[in-house]
Amino acid sequence: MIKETDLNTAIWLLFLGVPLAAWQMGEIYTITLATKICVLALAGVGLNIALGLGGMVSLGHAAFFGIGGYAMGILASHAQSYAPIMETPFLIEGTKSMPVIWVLAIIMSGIAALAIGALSLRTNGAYFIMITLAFGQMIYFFAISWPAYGGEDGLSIYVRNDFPGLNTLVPIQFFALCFAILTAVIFLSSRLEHSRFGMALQATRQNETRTQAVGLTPYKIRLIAFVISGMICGLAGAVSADLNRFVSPTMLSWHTSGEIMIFVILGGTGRLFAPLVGAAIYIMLEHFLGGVSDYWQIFLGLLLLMVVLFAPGGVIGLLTKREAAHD
Amino acid sequence: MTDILDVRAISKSFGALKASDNISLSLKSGEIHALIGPNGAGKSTLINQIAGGLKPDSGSVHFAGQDITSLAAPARARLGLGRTFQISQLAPEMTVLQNTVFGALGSDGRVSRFWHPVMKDKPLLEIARSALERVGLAHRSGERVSEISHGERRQLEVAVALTQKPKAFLMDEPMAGLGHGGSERLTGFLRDLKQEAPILLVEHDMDAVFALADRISVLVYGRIIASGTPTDIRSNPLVREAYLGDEGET
Amino acid sequence: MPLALFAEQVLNGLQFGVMLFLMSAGLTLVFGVMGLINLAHGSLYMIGGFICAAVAAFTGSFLLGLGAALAGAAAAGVLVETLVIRRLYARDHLDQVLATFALILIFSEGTRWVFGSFPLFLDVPDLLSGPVSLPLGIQYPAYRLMIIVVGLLVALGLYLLITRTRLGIRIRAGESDREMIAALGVDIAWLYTIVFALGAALAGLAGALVGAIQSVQIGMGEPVLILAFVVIVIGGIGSVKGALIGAILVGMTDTLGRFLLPQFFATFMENTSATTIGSSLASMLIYILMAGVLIFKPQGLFGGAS
Amino acid sequence: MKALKTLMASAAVLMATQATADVKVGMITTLSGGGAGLGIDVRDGFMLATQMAGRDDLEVVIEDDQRKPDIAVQLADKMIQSEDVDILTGIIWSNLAMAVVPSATAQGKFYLSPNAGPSALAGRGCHENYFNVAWQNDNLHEAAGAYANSAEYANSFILAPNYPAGQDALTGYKRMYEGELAGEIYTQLGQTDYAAEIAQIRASGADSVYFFLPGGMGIAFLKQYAASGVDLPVVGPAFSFDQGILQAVGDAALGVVNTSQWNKDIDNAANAAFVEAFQAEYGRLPSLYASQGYDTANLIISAMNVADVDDQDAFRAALEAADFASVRGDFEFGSNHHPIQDIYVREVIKEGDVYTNRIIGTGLENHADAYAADCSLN
Repeated sequence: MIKETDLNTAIWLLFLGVPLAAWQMGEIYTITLATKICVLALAGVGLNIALGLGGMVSLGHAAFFGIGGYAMGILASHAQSYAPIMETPFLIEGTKSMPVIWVLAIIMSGIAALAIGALSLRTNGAYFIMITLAFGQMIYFFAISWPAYGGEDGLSIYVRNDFPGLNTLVPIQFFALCFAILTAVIFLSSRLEHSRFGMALQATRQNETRTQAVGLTPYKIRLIAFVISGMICGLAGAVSADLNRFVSPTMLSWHTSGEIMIFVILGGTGRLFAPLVGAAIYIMLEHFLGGVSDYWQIFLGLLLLMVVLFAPGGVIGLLTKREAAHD
Repeated sequence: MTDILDVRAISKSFGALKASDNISLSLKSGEIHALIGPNGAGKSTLINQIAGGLKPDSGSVHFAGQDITSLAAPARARLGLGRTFQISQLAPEMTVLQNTVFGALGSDGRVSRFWHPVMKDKPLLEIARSALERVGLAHRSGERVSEISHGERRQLEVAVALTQKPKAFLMDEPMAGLGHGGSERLTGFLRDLKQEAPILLVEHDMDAVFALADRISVLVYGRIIASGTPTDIRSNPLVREAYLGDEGET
Repeated sequence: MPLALFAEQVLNGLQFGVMLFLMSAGLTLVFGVMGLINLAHGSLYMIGGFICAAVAAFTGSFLLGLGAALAGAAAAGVLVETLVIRRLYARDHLDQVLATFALILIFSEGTRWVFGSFPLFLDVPDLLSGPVSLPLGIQYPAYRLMIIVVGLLVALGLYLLITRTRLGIRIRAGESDREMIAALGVDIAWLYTIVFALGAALAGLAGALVGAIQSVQIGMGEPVLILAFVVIVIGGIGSVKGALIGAILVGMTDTLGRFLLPQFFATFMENTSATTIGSSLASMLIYILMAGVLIFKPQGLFGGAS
Repeated sequence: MKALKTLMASAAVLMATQATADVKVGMITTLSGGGAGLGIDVRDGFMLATQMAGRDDLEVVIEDDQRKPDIAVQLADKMIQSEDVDILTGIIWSNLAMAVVPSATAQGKFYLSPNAGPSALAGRGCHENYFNVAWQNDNLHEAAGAYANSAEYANSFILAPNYPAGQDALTGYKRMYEGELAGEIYTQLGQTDYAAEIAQIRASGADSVYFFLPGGMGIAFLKQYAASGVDLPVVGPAFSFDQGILQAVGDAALGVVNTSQWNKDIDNAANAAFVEAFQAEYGRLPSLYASQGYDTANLIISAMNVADVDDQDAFRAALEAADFASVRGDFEFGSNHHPIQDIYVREVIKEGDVYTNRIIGTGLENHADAYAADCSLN
């Protein structure tokens, strides 16, 4: 059977190669699709830390994804209209600089994850799933009804934000940027997985009593992981908003949470490259099945059901035949 | 000899059931103090209150000169209360070595390190390897916990507890399911270990208890009915009475 | 504020709560007995609405429609349970969430395929159309009163079922110890199917009852599903009593919040912004209630001790 | 359906061979999920017009946006980047239009809106390549406000969901309405129980009710209102009384007054042909949305008759002329490329077993939207 590390390398090369080939052939839309996959995979990598390593089944990660998106939307819209976000007690101006936006998106989603996590992690199991779902919906309804930033209409940013040295409106350049971020974050999450913290997180998933007995507090470990996970989703949200040049409450809806979770599970929960593989399969299915039938979501549903029932290790699990990291 | 662990008059009720009824208990350095009693006597409840899983309704628990009654389990572990469980509590997907390293990591406490691989951390590895050597499990380092035998898991639990360099051990039926040879080996090991840190031992294996214990306390219906040396306990009429119906089982 | 208006709003809150209870009872029962978290519960609600509308349109009888909705949702429940759900009991919550999410996709688009993309017609029966007069001069729709009565009867029925019948004894045994009742020779697979079908029938009943005053359309189950989650988190997962109390609490909070918050803001703000801000906050109110409950009782009001 | 598949297939063939002077239209609309009925109507109306015109130099590529803004944006990217369409159309919802239109027009494509008309795109955000064939969002609400004046309502109770289109709706009503407000309520988007609101209406002492609650929300409100025993006159925009929805509301809607720029009984040859052909092709009565899709296609065809789409200025001028037989009768574009048209007042009636509308008057004549002055196009 294929070794997982070899498979990962192959996947990585494929994701670099296809858009480059498409660029050569002038297939611009293929690059856009690949960029979308990268961005959604990034959110999946974030969720995978909570879900795969930490065993926290969160149905509320769309909240962090959306908050990242809105961080971008709000900063960029103020920069476009030259109206400061606030003047008292101190002046905050909007910005069109991606790095600055990313930092703020990460901070804002991290704060939200801290608040939601601190409450939700007091519970576990099914309670946790439902509570994260409910908090996500709370933020969703708030975003729809709060008129300041477009409500349900969302916010349009007519031009992509700036990144030093790049023309982000050129699809292949923006793809390269997203791919670089994804690669960096996957690398970071691999370091995290094997670090002291990663060991504590995985041990906590496997046996909470053991964690307590060695003198560590599971709640704190989970909360830190939840915040890191939320921050990555926030970054993904900001980049995704830039890809679409648009943010809206849809980013916050529980269907988005479900989809991010599907990416992770389709690929194989807890595996490093699962989100990338899962997102790629999902987006391609959406792309091709949509042309076959108006009722294509039935087939998507059936396929998902098959994966859950018969291939619990996801696609990477099928290919490597290593037993699921999570059971 | 000083008291490392001092349980002072704790009580705990679940509804009408008095699981712990005004229990006082101490553990001095260098000793093995065995806690015995028939099933349902309230041993698990008592252990849980000492380890931090349950809070007593009244009374207090002191450890290494500090009142730990309101501390949670992890904080008690950090103070040096090492623990093994009645049913093995290990991370099943991690290897034997990883579980031991995790123990060392816990007592080291510096968990918020996100970058360096923990399995290349020399000090932690050293602590872990020497603990595995001591329990005789070094040759199984690379196995996943889900693959090793029941007896090996019991050894591993002791090894993990060792990495924490505890001031006292709390051992809940370490002999259970070990078989005759295994029990004997562990008996010898614990006899040496008590010099390092005293052991509060809950055990059903009466041979081991009477061979090992310096003191024995007998718990029946949530009360300590007798406490003393093995010889005292053997001849105590109350103990004989309490155990009469249960002899076969113990 | 006139007392009659306030009393009518309390009645509305009660009615909304009772409707939420019908949804939550099945969800919480299925969780309590089988440990299954079922996102597709909202789809069963939708199926109830659609079957009732279709049968009522065909036969001209709302009552027949209601009966068909109950039977149809229960049948859908049995079908789904035997084909899919029973493979999930031994799985973790993650697999359950994903599989039942997939079921939502299949049910929603499948229903659209069968019934088309437009909402269906379903109206209250003539007998119950129009208002009745209550004390304090309240005019209250007869049909809504009927929903309150039906909901409370279902609550009573469930209470009797669980405390007084053999099935109830088995359900309670199933909640506490699965191996035990299997060892006692109870056919556990059959028990699970019955409990799931019961939950499905309750959801279908709710969908049909509510469909008559709201709208029978694709996706009608999802907002209710999320509210039902809030209800059972507040009440304590697995507790039917908790579901009843949680449902009424959520129903009251939501209705009175929507009613009172904008008025409260209007006392010190300009009218239009008071109504927008008031209703923005009102839409978050039940989640704030939930967070409040969790701070003090992480297992819900009637959940088991941790 | 069959015609559609053929067209899509021919589109695929043509894409492979490249380089024709044909007009290629990308339609992004909602074909699955909760709001699919509207998108299907727009598509069917549009395709009916192309079929009736028998043009084989008009290709249409159709994609389903699932009512998700991000999907709509992706599809627009795809249409522009890989399908190389000349014209985009089809979007139903304002929030999706806000996501797609600005960037599509900025990339030099025409966008013809068959339904959504957010105020931002009518005023400061207007664009020379953006045309709205339906209405500016406020229009029908303004007509309702005008109708309220003529019906001598002096104390209206108004309600809408708490989201931008809802806020615009009530603003539009208040812009024309001259009486007092007995109450103003914003409900939650997607809310389906209106008992609390109806109780407030009853207690408010209002003499009339105006509501904007699209889709299932409106169905639920009307049924609950009818059962509540409150018998104040109700006025709404056409969206809650459309052909697709009306059958689900039933008797509760009978006699309710609503405002619309189109109805199937508007007396002109184009409309008669449209209503007949639509029923023959699809076996159901056409809706407002179908009429808008139909007009959109005919507008494109009229422009194709006089200009080459590659000559953008000429094609734009041809669109501005709006020289086509609208099913609404008179139709012209204002300076901001939004319609100047009559908005009618309709009443819900029952024809045999089918609920439908008939026109009982005109709410606003030759009405233009309120934002044209903010638009820099002239």
